[in-house]
Amino acid sequence: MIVSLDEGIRELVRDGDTVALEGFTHLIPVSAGHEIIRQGRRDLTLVRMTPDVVYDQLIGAGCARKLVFSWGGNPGVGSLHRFRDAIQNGWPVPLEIEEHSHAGMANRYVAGASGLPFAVMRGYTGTDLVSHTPNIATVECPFTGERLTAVPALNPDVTIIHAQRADRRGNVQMWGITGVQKEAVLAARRSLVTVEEIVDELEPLPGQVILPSRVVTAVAEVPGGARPSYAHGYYERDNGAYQAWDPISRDRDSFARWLETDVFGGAGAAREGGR
Amino acid sequence: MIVSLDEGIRELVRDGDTVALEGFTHLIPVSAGHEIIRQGRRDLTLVRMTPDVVYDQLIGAGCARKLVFSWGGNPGVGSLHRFRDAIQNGWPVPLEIEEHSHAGMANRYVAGASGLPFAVMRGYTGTDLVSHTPNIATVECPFTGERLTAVPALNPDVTIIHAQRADRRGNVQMWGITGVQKEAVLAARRSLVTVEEIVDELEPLPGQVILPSRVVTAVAEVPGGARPSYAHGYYERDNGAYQAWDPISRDRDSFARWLETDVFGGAGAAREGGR
Amino acid sequence: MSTVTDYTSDEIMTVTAAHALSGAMACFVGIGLPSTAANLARRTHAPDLWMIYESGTLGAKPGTLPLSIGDGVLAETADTVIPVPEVFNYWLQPGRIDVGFLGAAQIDRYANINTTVIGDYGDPKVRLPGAGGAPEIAASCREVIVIVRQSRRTFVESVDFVTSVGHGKGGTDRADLGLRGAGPSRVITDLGVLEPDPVTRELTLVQIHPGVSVDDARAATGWDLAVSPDLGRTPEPTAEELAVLRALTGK
Amino acid sequence: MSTVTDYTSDEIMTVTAAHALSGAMACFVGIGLPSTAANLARRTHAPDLWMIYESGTLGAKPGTLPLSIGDGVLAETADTVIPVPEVFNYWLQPGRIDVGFLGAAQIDRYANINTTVIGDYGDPKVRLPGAGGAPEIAASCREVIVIVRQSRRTFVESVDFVTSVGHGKGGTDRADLGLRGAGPSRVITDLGVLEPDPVTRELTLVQIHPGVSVDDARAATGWDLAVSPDLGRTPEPTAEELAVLRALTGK
Repeated sequence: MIVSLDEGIRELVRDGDTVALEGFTHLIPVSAGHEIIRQGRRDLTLVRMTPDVVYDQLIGAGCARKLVFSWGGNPGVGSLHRFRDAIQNGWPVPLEIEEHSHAGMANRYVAGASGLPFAVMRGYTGTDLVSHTPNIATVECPFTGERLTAVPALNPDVTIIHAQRADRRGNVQMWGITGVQKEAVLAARRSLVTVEEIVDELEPLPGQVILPSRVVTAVAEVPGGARPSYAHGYYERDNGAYQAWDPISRDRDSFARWLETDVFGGAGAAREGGR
Repeated sequence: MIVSLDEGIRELVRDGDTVALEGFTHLIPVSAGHEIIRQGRRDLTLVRMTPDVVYDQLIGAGCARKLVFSWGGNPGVGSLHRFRDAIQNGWPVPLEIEEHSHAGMANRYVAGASGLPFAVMRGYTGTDLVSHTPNIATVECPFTGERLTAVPALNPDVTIIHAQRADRRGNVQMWGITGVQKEAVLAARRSLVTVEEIVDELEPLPGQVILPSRVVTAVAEVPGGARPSYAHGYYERDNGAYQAWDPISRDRDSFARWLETDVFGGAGAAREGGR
Repeated sequence: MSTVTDYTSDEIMTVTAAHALSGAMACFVGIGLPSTAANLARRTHAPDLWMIYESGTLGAKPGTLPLSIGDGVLAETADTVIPVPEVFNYWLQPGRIDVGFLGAAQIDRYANINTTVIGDYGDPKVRLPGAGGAPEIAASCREVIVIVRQSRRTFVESVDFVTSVGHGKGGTDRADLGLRGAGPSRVITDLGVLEPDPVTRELTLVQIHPGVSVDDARAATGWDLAVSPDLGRTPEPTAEELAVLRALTGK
Repeated sequence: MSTVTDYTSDEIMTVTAAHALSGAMACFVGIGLPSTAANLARRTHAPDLWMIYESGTLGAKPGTLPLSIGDGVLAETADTVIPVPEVFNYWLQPGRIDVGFLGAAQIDRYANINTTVIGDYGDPKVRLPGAGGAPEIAASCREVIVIVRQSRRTFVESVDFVTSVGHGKGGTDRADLGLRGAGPSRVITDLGVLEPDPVTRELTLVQIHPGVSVDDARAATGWDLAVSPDLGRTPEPTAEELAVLRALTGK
């Protein structure tokens, strides 16, 4: 239940898996993403509503075969250059994409969490997403005859999130903006939660979301594990790091140097609880 | 926005309306139900997952033409005798029923809150509810071909709930067991919330559900408005009152006397903020 | 552990039902006998039992027996309280619950359950509370345990209304309907324990309580009751179990 | 109120967009120009403006301009924070939002918006971030306001990818698709304001900013731009508006 980060990734993430590292600006599981890079996972189908810098890094490091997403960018800064390089030039490996809207992705997780094969929504109608994304369909209301949009459930092999706290039994507590993380964990076959700290008792807090331990496969204590994003109540977003990512990621060589020093270098791994 | 209880019922509940007074053991809007009786509303379609004593009272008083529900009883005590008398003997007026499961009703509210005409679920399969309740249908997953159950959205004309607090702008705060109340309010065309107290500022609390004022039509301050059910943080459930209801409700005459003294009598109305 | 012989038939039924729960099972609990049995189990041999009530309390650890599924003590002691739609959609429907505990007003030989109406639906002899969470608990929990007092009024050849599907018309009927949980695995009564036959799914008496005869059970059953050749005898409740149970119920 | 003439074209665009918001409107806000304009409006003439960010913060009242849709200041100042699925299912989809604010990488004469890709989808010239919340914001808000800098690269005859539907192919096309919101009611640029023709739904220049000519607007539009016979002139921003705006943006 309580594991080290490298053990958690080794046990739960396998080559070829569909993996969702979710987070909505807040609580992004960055250290877990770096550990996936360090362990050299390949052929992953990465899933996330808002792939940002850590997904750019995973893609640039060659971990991903496919990306399922609804908005990919460096929030407040601009584009993801490793992502662009992968889909425009196939570097370092070709990247297949499957593209949705936020509403569609959120509903796909909800369906996955609910044990249903699909979700019904109003969306996508008239957009070019319909012709470019195969798994958008229509369904007719059996009562009104109205035609609505259907999207298939998302059930990742493993969902990874970062939260503020867990107790020793593996119950997880997060608060602030909690995005789609609950649904992403409930929809997954396995789940890994990195946390700022493991405590004896979870003190109830306004706005908290609790994930009972029985839907959490493993918890790893990784203080700072969401940096450079933020952890409400623990540390602020490092906006400078997001800006600094832009020049690093524009160039393959500077990206390679960054990988070498910040991910594979001893300091980075030690800081993040990886090998 | 802030109204008296009698004004709220007069303005928001009309003869023939579909009305949901929701609550799940906790926070049942009993005083609002009594005010509906006092104002003599007729031909209501009453909706609730768990109709209990206050629905027995509304039915016995002749307010309802139809009941849409999933479990009707006096929790921990037994049957609802006014409800039984209405459907078995048509007294005081015939009562049509439409019967669902909890899962079905909850999903109907969710669809209503979501602006969808129906919800998809796994449920009802193989039960006799399917042949006795007309609005249960099947829908086929456009991706897997699997057949699932569909239920139509519930969109009450008015939903009435009881909550612990509201602020002066009409934002509502409740906590403890909050049941299906959020969805019932979001699904309704109009809504009335009775509260224990109106405060200047809503202090954030663990487990709170906030209903922003823009989805609340009116708020009435009715301290004790959930009695004999309970309001977490304010008062306990009066289990004796539920037990006392059983003999009162078994007999039409004793029920009529109860109506006269406890609902129409000056003391009851004054206590409950009614006319 | 000392055993005692001075107990009621409801008490041995409840103790036997509590024995069906173990470890850290997730148990969907209804009020009445199921709640009493689950709380007894949690206080005796199954301290990690994880109880979920349909009001939205996950992992409730009530210090006293709740009188309703929405008592404040459930919210105060729960790991978390969730909205009712999530109980059904995020927890029950995906098959996360190990055991569902159900009662019955009528039950038939394939463990189909009626809690809706006695007599004709349109012109009922007795109107009962209705379905509540039962149809989907019966459908989606990994297994279902039924607790019900045994009599010819309750154990009927054919239920007047199928509120919750047990094993349908027997055999593979349940799976053919697409239901994903295994359905009723045990029916625990004040006389003994019945289990579905592995093939036909017909309820079979597999165990009787002390002092009860097979003829007693047959006399309380509205169909020709099948009896296991390996009929067992329920062990007496222990003094500790009875003490804890009586402290819970206040009897 | 004194007016000033020393401002940038982005500033008058933002002030003009802020003017489009009033009262206690519910406004679905994206990061960048929309968020700046909405926060400016809330700090000037529309203090009751109710802002919803797609991260789940309802009624956010940030003291500083958030850098992302998920900044902590949004959660701290919100009336409530809800899960992302509820943002889309309980708030946007049922039509509870008055105004959606969208940007664009390309926009066509019927206000259809592209934020997905420049060039061919399978072999893109420039890969953009993608849809995010925009398709459903464009579909379900009661009206949509687009804020975008005007140039021939952006204002194109035909968008390379319809990420969000404006008025489709014009006329009643939008309603025929079953979309329930009214769609883009205004496109606010650094040169002026365009509105759809009431019948054809073709974007028509209805207002130009001080110092901008109709020829400037035509030169920045990739189709033969329709111009209203009642062409208006945007008022100069007030000194107070500019002061508040510059305090917000730190410029």
